[in-house]
Amino acid sequence: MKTTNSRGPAILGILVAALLILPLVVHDTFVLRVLTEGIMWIGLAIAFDVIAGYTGYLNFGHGAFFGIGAYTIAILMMQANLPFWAALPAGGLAAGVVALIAGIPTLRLKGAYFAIATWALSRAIQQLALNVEFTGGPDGMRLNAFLNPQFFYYLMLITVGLTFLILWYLLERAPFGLKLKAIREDEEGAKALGLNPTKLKMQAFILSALPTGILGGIYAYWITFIDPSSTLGDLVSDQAVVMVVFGGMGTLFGPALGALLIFAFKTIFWAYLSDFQLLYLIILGALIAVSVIFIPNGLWGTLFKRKAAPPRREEPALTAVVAPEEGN
Amino acid sequence: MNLLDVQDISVNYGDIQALWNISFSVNKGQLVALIGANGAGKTTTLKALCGLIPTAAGSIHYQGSRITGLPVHKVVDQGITLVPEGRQLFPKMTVEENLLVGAYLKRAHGKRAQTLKRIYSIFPRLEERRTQTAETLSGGEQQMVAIGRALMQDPQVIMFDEPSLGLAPIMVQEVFKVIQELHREGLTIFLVEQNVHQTLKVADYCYVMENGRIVGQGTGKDLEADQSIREAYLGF
Amino acid sequence: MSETILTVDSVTKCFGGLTAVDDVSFTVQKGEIVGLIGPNGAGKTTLFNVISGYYSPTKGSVVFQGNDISGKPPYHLAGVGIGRTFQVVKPFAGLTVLENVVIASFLKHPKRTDAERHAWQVLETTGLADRAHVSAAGLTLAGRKRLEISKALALEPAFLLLDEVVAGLNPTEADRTVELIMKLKGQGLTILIVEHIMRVIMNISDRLVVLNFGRKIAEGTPAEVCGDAQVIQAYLGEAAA
Amino acid sequence: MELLPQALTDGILLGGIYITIAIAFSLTYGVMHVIDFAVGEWIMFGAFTGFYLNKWTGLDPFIFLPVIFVLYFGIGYLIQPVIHRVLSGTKGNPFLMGLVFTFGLAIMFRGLALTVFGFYSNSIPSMFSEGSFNIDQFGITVTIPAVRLVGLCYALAITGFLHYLLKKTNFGLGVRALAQHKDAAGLMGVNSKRTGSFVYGIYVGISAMTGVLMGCILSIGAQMGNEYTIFAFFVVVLAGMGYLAGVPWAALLLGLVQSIFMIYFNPSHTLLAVFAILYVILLISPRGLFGKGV
Amino acid sequence: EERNFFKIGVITELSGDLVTGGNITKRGYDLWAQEVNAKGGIDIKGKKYPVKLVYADAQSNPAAGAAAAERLITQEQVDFILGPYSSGVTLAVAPVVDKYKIPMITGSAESPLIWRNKFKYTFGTIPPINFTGATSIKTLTQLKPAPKTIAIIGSNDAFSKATAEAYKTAAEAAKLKVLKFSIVPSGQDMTPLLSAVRSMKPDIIAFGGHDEEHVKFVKALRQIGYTPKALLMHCGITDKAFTDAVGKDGEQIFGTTCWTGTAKTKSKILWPTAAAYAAASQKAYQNPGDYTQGGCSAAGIAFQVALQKIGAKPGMNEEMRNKLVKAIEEVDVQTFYGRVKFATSGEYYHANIGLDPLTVQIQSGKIMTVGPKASVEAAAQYPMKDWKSR
Ligand SMILES: Nc1ncnc2c1ncn2[C@@H]1O[C@H](COP(=O)(O)OP(=O)(O)OP(=O)(O)O)[C@@H](O)[C@H]1O
Ligand SMILES: Nc1ncnc2c1ncn2[C@@H]1O[C@H](COP(=O)(O)OP(=O)(O)OP(=O)(O)O)[C@@H](O)[C@H]1O
Ligand SMILES: [Mg+2]
Ligand SMILES: [Mg+2]
Repeated sequence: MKTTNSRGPAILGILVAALLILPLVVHDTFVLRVLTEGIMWIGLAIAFDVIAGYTGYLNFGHGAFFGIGAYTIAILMMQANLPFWAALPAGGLAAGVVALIAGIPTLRLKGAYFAIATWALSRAIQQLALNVEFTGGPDGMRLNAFLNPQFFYYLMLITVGLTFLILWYLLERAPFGLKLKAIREDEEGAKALGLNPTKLKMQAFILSALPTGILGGIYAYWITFIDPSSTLGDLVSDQAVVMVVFGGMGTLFGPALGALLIFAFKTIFWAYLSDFQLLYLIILGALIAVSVIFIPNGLWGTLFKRKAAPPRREEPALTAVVAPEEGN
Repeated sequence: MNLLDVQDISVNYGDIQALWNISFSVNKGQLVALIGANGAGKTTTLKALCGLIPTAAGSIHYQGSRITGLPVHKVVDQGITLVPEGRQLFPKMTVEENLLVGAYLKRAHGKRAQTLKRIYSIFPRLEERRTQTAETLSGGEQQMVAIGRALMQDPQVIMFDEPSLGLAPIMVQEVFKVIQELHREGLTIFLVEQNVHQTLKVADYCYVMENGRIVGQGTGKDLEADQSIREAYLGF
Repeated sequence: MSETILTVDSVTKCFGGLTAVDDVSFTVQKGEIVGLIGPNGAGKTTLFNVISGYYSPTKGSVVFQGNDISGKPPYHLAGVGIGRTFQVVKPFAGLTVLENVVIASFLKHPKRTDAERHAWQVLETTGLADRAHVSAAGLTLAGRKRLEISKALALEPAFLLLDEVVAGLNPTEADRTVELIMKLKGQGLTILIVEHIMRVIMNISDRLVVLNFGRKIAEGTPAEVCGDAQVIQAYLGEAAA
Repeated sequence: MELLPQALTDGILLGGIYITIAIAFSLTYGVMHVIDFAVGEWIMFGAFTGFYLNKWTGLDPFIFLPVIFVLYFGIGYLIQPVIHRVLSGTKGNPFLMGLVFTFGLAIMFRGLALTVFGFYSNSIPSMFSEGSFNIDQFGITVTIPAVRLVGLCYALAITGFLHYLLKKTNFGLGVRALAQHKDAAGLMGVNSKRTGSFVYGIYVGISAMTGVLMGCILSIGAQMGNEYTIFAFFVVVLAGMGYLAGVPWAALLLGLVQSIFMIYFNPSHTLLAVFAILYVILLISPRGLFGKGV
Repeated sequence: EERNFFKIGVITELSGDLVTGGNITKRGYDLWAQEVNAKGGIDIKGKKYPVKLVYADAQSNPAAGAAAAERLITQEQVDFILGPYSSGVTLAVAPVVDKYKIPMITGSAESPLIWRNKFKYTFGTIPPINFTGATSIKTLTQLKPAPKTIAIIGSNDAFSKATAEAYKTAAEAAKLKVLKFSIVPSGQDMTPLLSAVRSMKPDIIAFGGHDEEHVKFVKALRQIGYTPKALLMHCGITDKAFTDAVGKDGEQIFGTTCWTGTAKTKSKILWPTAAAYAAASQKAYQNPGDYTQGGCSAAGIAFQVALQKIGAKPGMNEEMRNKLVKAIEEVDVQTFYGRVKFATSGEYYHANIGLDPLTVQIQSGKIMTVGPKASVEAAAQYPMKDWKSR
């Protein structure tokens, strides 16, 4: 962990510099588009990890924040005629507000119940979008096309870069991250140390939702078309889970790496091996299953042998009641 | 012949070696105790004996046949059982169900009604609480269930891992009474305890462990007299 | 020394039909160590949970330094100076020993560097400094119990609740923990302790409170309590008498 | 009001379908603590197996239920050790890993099915798909499709069977012990690997049989699994995870909500209502309807 | 770039939720390419240029569709594009092809939304559903004894909902009494809803949905034992897979489409008749093909005709592509699929308005056209035979 803290930012700095000058060198708009999307997934994965990896709450409805951001921007731009720059923060804000409202009750749930409640909530939001007028229902919404690849590349890069920096500061430097981890490890015990889990979880949930909503907004403007199945479906949530678990939970670099590799794998397969499209599903599925068996700590955790890997908790909760005097 | 014969076993937890070439033996009908500081490896030894964790080296023989590497359910099938640290009851099951799971093995299944009666006569408290779920019992009662559950298996060797831990003094006496009773009835007993005073009093023979190694052995009286043991394990 | 720091006033705590703590009252004076004993299931841990804010009392009240704290959440109580340990030690297993303590230090030292410095000091006191960078999951039972105390201490509390911090330790380890507790008392800390090991509890407590079936059955100096017939019958057993 | 009897009937029959989807799933969760994302895919595989057996032999698919059970029992039995390995890992968070593992399996199975079975929807004909019972008395008109009634009976039979197995047999005692404490169960002589495999085999076998039933009542297709996984989750969570006795009630509640909503309210809001109800119930009672989930 | 073949990008849904439709479009495009290449290629001023299809999977996801377009255009440098199955993906792809000025004809997407956006480079061979839906309702109202009431149900996705709405508009125009109009979430068991419908005893039940939902719908109706006088669904029923799945329960179900394998079409390009196309498809896929597949093959033909008209060679520059768009706008040709002619203004901008929508009915397992008059192959069987007496 020490090593990632000191060397990580340096490597990251070089990476960012490279990414910043890239569009000046590469003019292939397809490559830029792929990179733009890859960066977006990194952003989604790290934002997801705030609540999942650091706080220990697996949010299966993460995609809802993305969709809410996308829809907010589409509605503000197309129906209220707001310019993009004015609408964009509103996308993040809307996601944050939903996180706040939804978080108060859901964050009381634990483990699988939280996972499934958030998933049910995201499904309900999707159904809502299908059933109200102002979202266009199943027809979705179209935004005025502004197809400038460099613009979206830089916008995505800056957004995700800033998100990364802010999260990195809050989670790895400031007390906040350590407090979240305390909650992940033992919420009841954390209370005795003066931590207010309800408040901290709320903050984490909102912190996870905000950038996700903004990314959803950028996505909407970039792709120019959104509908309930593509922005409010399971896609974002599912991918985020897979990327984060594959990369390694509870860090920022792990999910980023996971997002990058999985997205690269998908894209290469998709672009250059498209004759084997169904094989792709089989391979992706097998890859996920096998990686879980062989790198249970995620790629980052395995590569960098993190000591702080959450160890196996024996029989959860049950034994605690029966065996008040726990031994080893 | 020794009933239980342990030769040079080692156990690792990942990169950490917890046991280093441990050897000892237990005779039939004996009450043998194992004492040692926290983290010395006592629990690890017990777990290795009954197959809950794998051994890296060495061998364990029971009644002359090798049981090293057998999975736990096969080991207990041979007649060895463990009353684990922290009791490890089945929390949502009633007292009686917990006891009946003890008679899961074929060997014990046939005579379970009979054994149950016997256990209720040893621990009348449990009969009173037979329909209460295990998680709502007090610590001492839970310990009784754990012992009763092990007895339901009709074992020949019964191993205890810190049975007095966290019990009120009156319950500690109770538990030691039961252990001695079982010993008198002819059961072979292997006892791990932190309550060294009491343990040395009841044990026929005793091993001392430190940092994953056996560092001393002798009868209870011998060890109690041993100055270094007194200093290290009896305190005050 | 007669400044009352804690007043437990007719506290009752019920779980459904079960009355785990039944109309218990006592006080703790500043600077003393009070032992809370009683058979298994007597309600000691439950009472701890009431005092530290994990449960709100069904009836009665808890007054700490003059303020009624009944029903206040634990993190609030940590803030006003109540530190506690858990009978079932649950370190933040995924974090290092140092990080575990730093989290508690944040209460009084919001900056990370300050908190770390303070955490080191605490670890020095409790003798865990050499294991600071070890994962908390890798500690032995003795280590975990000590970590539990370290975390409570890092809060810089005025009042400490210790729930069976000696249980399961071998006599030597137990002695070291007792020494630590006495040292803390020397620093002016007030302590309420639950323990079943008589050797320990009789030695360190200024006073004892005895619970049985949720009710207080005796209170007094260790010597007084030891001679109490009811206590012998319910808790100590004949052998001790 | 005249529709009410039919609405209730439809709801109960639909609930029967949900019982069949969820009951075995709940069992594996209760014992192995694995949330199997591939539950829908097992149903799908079973459905296609029934479909092809019927196509090749021309015999009624219900005749093949035992064959399908045995076949998929075997598959489940063989796969379980891998899942067990994931769940008993000492690194990472095994619970999450188990979840992601089965998620991977589900994706893989879907890809396999699309490759092998193609992308068309299909249906399994059966002797029961034709008939229905009509009650037309005292001004009450109710139609009970035979095949759905069979489905309900199947659901109740499976529920009864699992109940018997768990509560009345020594094997069941071992299973329950294993569910609550793995090491302690081992100490009692329960062979945790074999018992786990058995349970998983039973679950996969039952799910596959359920698939045949679904093919007769509704339709089949390589991508059908997802929908069933959703409803299996839904019912199991509503019932309280791993709490078997809650499953029939949760399933019936779901069926009734859907039926009543479709009939008396705006059908387009049915799923919205369903998800909202799940959400609200979880908030009120975080461990399912009866508060008995683990 | 110098090439002696046309490189054509195909963007369609080869995975994800819409994999069925995506693969049907693929068959249509493939069959066209095969047929063209079997004849040596597209004849441009006496020289034959074969065609090569380059696929990009849209994964049933608009973003993937847009990326696919970008890749095909910038990396594969395709000459033009054959478009997606679904409207959603088409809506995301259209701005991209507009930006690069690459013509695209889709053989499938039929949501009216696409055409309202007036994308300059996007065309479609299937008329929008609100254009086709009215015909079937008209056909049904002319049957004796005339139906008076209708219940309309649509699945809650863009296409199915539009279908249901088209039926509703047409029914109201035809003075049918709409007893119930319901949109249901996709993929659900509709039995309870149909129980409610049954109690209203509508003469016609009309349903807009996708393949799998059609099967569920028929089975549900059958299970509750209600036989309306007419059961109308959309084109999904013209696929052989539907009749295979529901068997005799599919008998006498009406459908709306704009092409069948027995349509009375005549053409000089590739397949001379619809029947010839159906036979070719049967040979290639053991399936005579439905209107989506046909529409996709026809999309190829439309390109072919326009290319020939302007004498475009592979590796077109922007000017040439603009010419091509102009030529496509001017296409007016009889194909096996019927007349292909794209609107150049109005709400159907760039959609094919050359076709006459058809009402079909499944009779003895075959798709027979029963309306409008000019295309009738067989008399409509009406009212529908009771489920039980089949
Ligand atoms: N699951 C585990 N993973 C890693 N190390 C472990 C594990 N269990 C025990 N250890 C280590 O192995 C050593 C021996 O532990 P063991 O539990 O056998 O000690 P013990 O003698 O029973 O101690 P106690 O008296 O505290 O119960 C200790 O250093 C302990 O930290
Ligand atoms: N959350 C709870 N729900 C229901 N009953 C409880 C709960 N917590 C404790 N109890 C019950 O309250 C009683 C008192 O328990 P408590 O843990 O306070 O005892 P204790 O005195 O600490 O015992 P020990 O010495 O064994 O730790 C017991 O009967 C226990 O089963
Ligand atoms: Mg131990
Ligand atoms: Mg206690």
